[in-house]
Amino acid sequence: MALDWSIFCADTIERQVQANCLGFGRDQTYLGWLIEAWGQTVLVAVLSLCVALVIGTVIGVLRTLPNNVHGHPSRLARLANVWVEFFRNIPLLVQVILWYHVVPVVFPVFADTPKLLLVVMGLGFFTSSRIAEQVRTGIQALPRGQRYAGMALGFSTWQTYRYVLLPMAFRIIVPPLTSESMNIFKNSSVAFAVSITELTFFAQQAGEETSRGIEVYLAVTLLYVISAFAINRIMAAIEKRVRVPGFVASTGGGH
Amino acid sequence: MMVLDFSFFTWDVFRSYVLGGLWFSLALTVIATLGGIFFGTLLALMRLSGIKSLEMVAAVYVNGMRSIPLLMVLLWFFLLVPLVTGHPIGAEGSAVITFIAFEAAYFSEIMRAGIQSIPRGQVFAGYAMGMSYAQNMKFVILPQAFRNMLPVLMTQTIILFQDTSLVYIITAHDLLHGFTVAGNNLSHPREAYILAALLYFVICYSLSNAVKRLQQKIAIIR
Amino acid sequence: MIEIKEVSKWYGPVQVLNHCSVSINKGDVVVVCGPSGSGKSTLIKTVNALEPFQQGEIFVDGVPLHDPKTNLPKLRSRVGMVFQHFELFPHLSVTENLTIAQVKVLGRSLDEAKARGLKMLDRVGLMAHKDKFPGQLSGGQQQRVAIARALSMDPIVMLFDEPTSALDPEMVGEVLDVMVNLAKEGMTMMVVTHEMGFARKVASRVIFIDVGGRILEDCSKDDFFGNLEARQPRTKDFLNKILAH
Amino acid sequence: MIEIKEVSKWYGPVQVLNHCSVSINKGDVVVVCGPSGSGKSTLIKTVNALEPFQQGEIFVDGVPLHDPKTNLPKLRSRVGMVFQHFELFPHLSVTENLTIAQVKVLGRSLDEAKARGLKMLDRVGLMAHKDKFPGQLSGGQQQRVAIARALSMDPIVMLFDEPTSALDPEMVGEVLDVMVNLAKEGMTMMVVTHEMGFARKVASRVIFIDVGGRILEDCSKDDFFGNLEARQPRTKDFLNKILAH
Amino acid sequence: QANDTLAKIKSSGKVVMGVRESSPPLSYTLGDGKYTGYHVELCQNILKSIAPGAAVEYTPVTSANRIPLVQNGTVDIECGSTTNNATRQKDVSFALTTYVTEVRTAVKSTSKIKSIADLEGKTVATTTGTTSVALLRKHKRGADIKFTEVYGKDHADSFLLLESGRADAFVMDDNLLAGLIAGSKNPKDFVIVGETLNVEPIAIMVRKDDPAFKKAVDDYIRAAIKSGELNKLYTKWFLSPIPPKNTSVNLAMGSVLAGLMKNPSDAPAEEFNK
Ligand SMILES: Nc1ncnc2c1ncn2[C@@H]1O[C@H](COP(=O)(O)OP(=O)(O)OP(=O)(O)O)[C@@H](O)[C@H]1O
Ligand SMILES: Nc1ncnc2c1ncn2[C@@H]1O[C@H](COP(=O)(O)OP(=O)(O)OP(=O)(O)O)[C@@H](O)[C@H]1O
Ligand SMILES: [Mg+2]
Ligand SMILES: [Mg+2]
Repeated sequence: MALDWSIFCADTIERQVQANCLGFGRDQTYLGWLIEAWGQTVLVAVLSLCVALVIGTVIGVLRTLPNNVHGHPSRLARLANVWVEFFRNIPLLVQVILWYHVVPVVFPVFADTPKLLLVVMGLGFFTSSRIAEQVRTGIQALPRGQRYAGMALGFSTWQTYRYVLLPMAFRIIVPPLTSESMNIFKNSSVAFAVSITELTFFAQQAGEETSRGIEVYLAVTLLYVISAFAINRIMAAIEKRVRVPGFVASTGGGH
Repeated sequence: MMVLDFSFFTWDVFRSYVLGGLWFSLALTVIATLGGIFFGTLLALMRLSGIKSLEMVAAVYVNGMRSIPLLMVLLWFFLLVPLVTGHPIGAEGSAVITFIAFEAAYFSEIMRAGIQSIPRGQVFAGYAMGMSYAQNMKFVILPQAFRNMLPVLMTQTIILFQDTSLVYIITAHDLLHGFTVAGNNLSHPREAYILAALLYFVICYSLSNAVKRLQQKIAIIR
Repeated sequence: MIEIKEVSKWYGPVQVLNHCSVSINKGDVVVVCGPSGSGKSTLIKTVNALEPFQQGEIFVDGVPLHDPKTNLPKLRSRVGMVFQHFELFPHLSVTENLTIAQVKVLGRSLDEAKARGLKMLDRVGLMAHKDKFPGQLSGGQQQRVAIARALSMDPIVMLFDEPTSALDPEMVGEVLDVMVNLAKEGMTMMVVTHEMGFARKVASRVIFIDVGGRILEDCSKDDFFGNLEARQPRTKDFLNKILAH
Repeated sequence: MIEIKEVSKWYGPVQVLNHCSVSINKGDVVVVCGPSGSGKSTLIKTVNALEPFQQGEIFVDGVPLHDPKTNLPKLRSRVGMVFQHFELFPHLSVTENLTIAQVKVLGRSLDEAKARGLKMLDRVGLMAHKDKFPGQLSGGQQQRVAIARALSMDPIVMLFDEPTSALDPEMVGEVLDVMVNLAKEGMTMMVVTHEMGFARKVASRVIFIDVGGRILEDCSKDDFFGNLEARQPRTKDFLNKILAH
Repeated sequence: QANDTLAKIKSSGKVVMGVRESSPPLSYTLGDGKYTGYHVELCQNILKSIAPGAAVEYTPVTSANRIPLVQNGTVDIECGSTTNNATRQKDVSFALTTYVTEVRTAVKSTSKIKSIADLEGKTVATTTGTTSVALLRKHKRGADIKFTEVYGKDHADSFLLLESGRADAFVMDDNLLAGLIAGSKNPKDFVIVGETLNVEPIAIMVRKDDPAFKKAVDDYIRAAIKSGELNKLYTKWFLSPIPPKNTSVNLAMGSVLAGLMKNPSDAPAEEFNK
């Protein structure tokens, strides 16, 4: 089957191939639309990632607070548990639909929230529960002695996290955070279900309009792969930058 | 504030709209988990085989799959593969194939981590007793890797179950789809979405609690 | 200086400390030994309020630990502690390890903290390594940095929890040397260790804890090693085992 | 029985064995010691073909290891090996640990394997624990099971890599006792250890490796311990360090 | 690729009908795997006649995937609400037009919107993968009005946007609008307004390059028009109460379709909007 890429240079109204493939100043071409859709994907993903990182860190830290004298989790820790259980046990698609179609109607405070923000909350909160798990795992992967050492030097609980536990925990969880950041890009594709004109929406609509499904899907897939690769490289650069000289993460291996 | 009205959701509605979808979602989850673990383990063994070409193939497959949204993979299999091969696959069939192919990439990473988490000493110990590579894998490494990774494997299965909701894009009849149709036909779409969320939550929460208990049990045996 | 009175502690249903009483005076070097799991680490951690306990009282320099009104971080900053696995902060250089708590907890200026920290680093003989990271040092060196870190907080007492048991045999000596010197200079110390050579050399008292967290012996080192017959059967058994090979 | 001839090995650019030659005869008990990272573990692993080497030759019972045609699994099954961290298979019961290789590698029947395995288990004094899992045993017990596991393959030689260094001090004795008995019964043994008491008791020869993987000493135990002045400076230094406290 | 659908049906003993989930009254589900509607019933009749005895298998399709599915052979005959246009004719074939829809605008009864011109500054909903998306774009440029589009993943979703006030108007085929309104909680809350944006012939869709199959379908339709069967079907689905709620869509046959009843044709939409 021969591929015909000229469709990307066609404008989206008359379907005439334009000399200027990006369609500057004229009617938008499919290439222009594709790039715009990519922009939407990046926007949704990056905003959601910010939300997820901030909330995920807070929730993850709360879940590692030491038990009280009676050996029970503190109230904050229990609240954080509820957050994680709630947001990770409902499919992302359902959460996004709820945010978009149900929340603004049931809770009038959200009635005028921009739709992009609703999607970002859906995707961000969902991912925050998973990042919270990773932050918790990262903190718990540190030797218990590290916390004791911080406390023994007179650090308060907050200082122990700030100066001792979190710096190492974040370094340890860079690999899972990388895949979570890549996930958030991929998961942003469900946003199309609620009217965000991102890449998957483009694939569906443009594929249908032009009947050049293969080309459209190939281009969109390629952009997803490029996005994932970019995230991967960025995180690798971060990992390299924060690498601690001489520190080898214990792999549990013996001699 | 809108008043929600759940009274439309009777046993009859559940049976005629939702039950079939629930069944499909569960079946898809089980089949994709088993298939995914099988092919995932093969991929993991390829990546750890030390044979450059095998490692390459497996790495490209796994990394490629992991950087494309499931939705796109579903669309690829559903729309385009039949177009290229000339053999149609229905919605249900392509859902099964896609999920196995997609999840194999994820399960392979889990199994790879599992195999690598086995202390090198264990590997040496197996060889030191005269076991061959295959025997060492079969009797020493894989049983431990599976056991260590069981909680993670099950967690991935829960995620997989949630991901089955994405088959709406190829109009397969899954759990969410059942609720959506019921909601549209009976004019209570919002309530139907809420009920869907509730049912997903109950299922996934119970499963993840089961995983937690299992994890504690394994921790004791170790 | 330290007063432990009838302290008991449980993990769930399991009792790990059983009516423990110890009193340590200024300049004492108290060695604590006992079988694995007997509660030695737990006991020494309660002294620093790192582990809560359910019954009894502990006073450090007259301050009651068990009182909810006590400012625990402040109290802990006056007690130095050295751990089995060193617990240097791997993401900070040696100098930063030495200064961070001085600056953030004691409120010293960075210059002051550095002067103090490097002085202690010199004392443990590692001045040359001040800009390295913990991962670039051998175990013995890390442990000596950990001791310097604790000392730079000017503690009134030093607690050691098996400071040499995670070390390669050749490095045990360098750490023990530092500790022997410290003891000779009059530092008040409580040391959990199996190194009976160290105990023989500098201990003023030896405490033996049995599994279940009961203190079986609390006597001078001369009594402990010199008069084996007067010891409890469990103690004799233990000493035989660890001195056998 | 074992002939190591001019073996050299590199990890990337780093040389870890440097022209090592050792020959071990039937009934010999050879103790290998040296500082951390000197290549002791590497040397003992090459004997069992668990680590490849780039130069030199090794013969085990006359069979050349370095020959690509040698059936390594078969050869390994005739050499018993005991590791620092025991390396029992945690998912198998003690009895299964003892029998699995006998059945799968030597092709013995399960009954035969059980009889042999339990006999060895009895020999290390752990018959009562035959149905437990490794995780339910103490470190010392696990190491004794590991010895029984190796013995039940009827090895012609036993290799030990720091068999007691991961143990709590009280458990070192029970493992060393088993090893002493084994030596006295005439088993050919190559033992990496820092337990000089053990070496004094049963070693026929002592080998000292320095960092970089060069063998500095290879002499009888009486020479090694009795004639300290004739030793190399590095050896004296090392001995002083580990015997000091 | 099996280009002989009739032979394929005969050999496999089954025929796959593409249907829609929520395109009432043309094609929609009653749950439990049951599908019904004007086109579904028509197709059932067609298949009974041209492929007697073959088991009918229903495959739900969406606006976005129906054409690839017919192309790739998953679906043998699509009985939904597909517009016959020139672009699509490159990929698939259409039977004789059996319904003509006019693309119009649904709004709330309380809304002041009366025509396209009133959409200035408003939010307009439509469904991903339909011709209305491109149509809206065209009008936006032609009339130089500015409005925001939102896209539902299916018609029900788009309607939900209108119902919840997240969109001020919903541009879609009038029959679909009427069907959705009829099925809504309060049908009186919505009206269809404004000029016709486009006239679109709706037809049953079959594979391209299979003239025998298309002819069989066309012949049946021609006969059904003559015998009055089609008219009866129209009355049943557009003018009488229909399941599941037993309300009526109430959409009388327009002049274009009436014309086509006299003069059956499979011309694409472009012919109607010259
Ligand atoms: N967080 C905990 N939860 C439950 N039990 C614990 C916990 N920490 C310690 N224990 C138990 O308390 C007992 C005393 O532990 P502790 O670490 O004080 O012993 P120890 O004498 O220092 O032993 P070792 O020589 O092995 O360091 C042990 O039986 C241990 O299993
Ligand atoms: N897989 C490996 N890759 C690279 N270097 C290695 C590897 N294994 C060991 N080495 C290096 O080889 C040298 C010898 O290691 P080996 O484990 O044989 O020492 P050892 O004498 O047994 O030390 P220890 O007393 O700590 O067990 C060390 O410097 C070590 O860092
Ligand atoms: Mg301890
Ligand atoms: Mg070693």
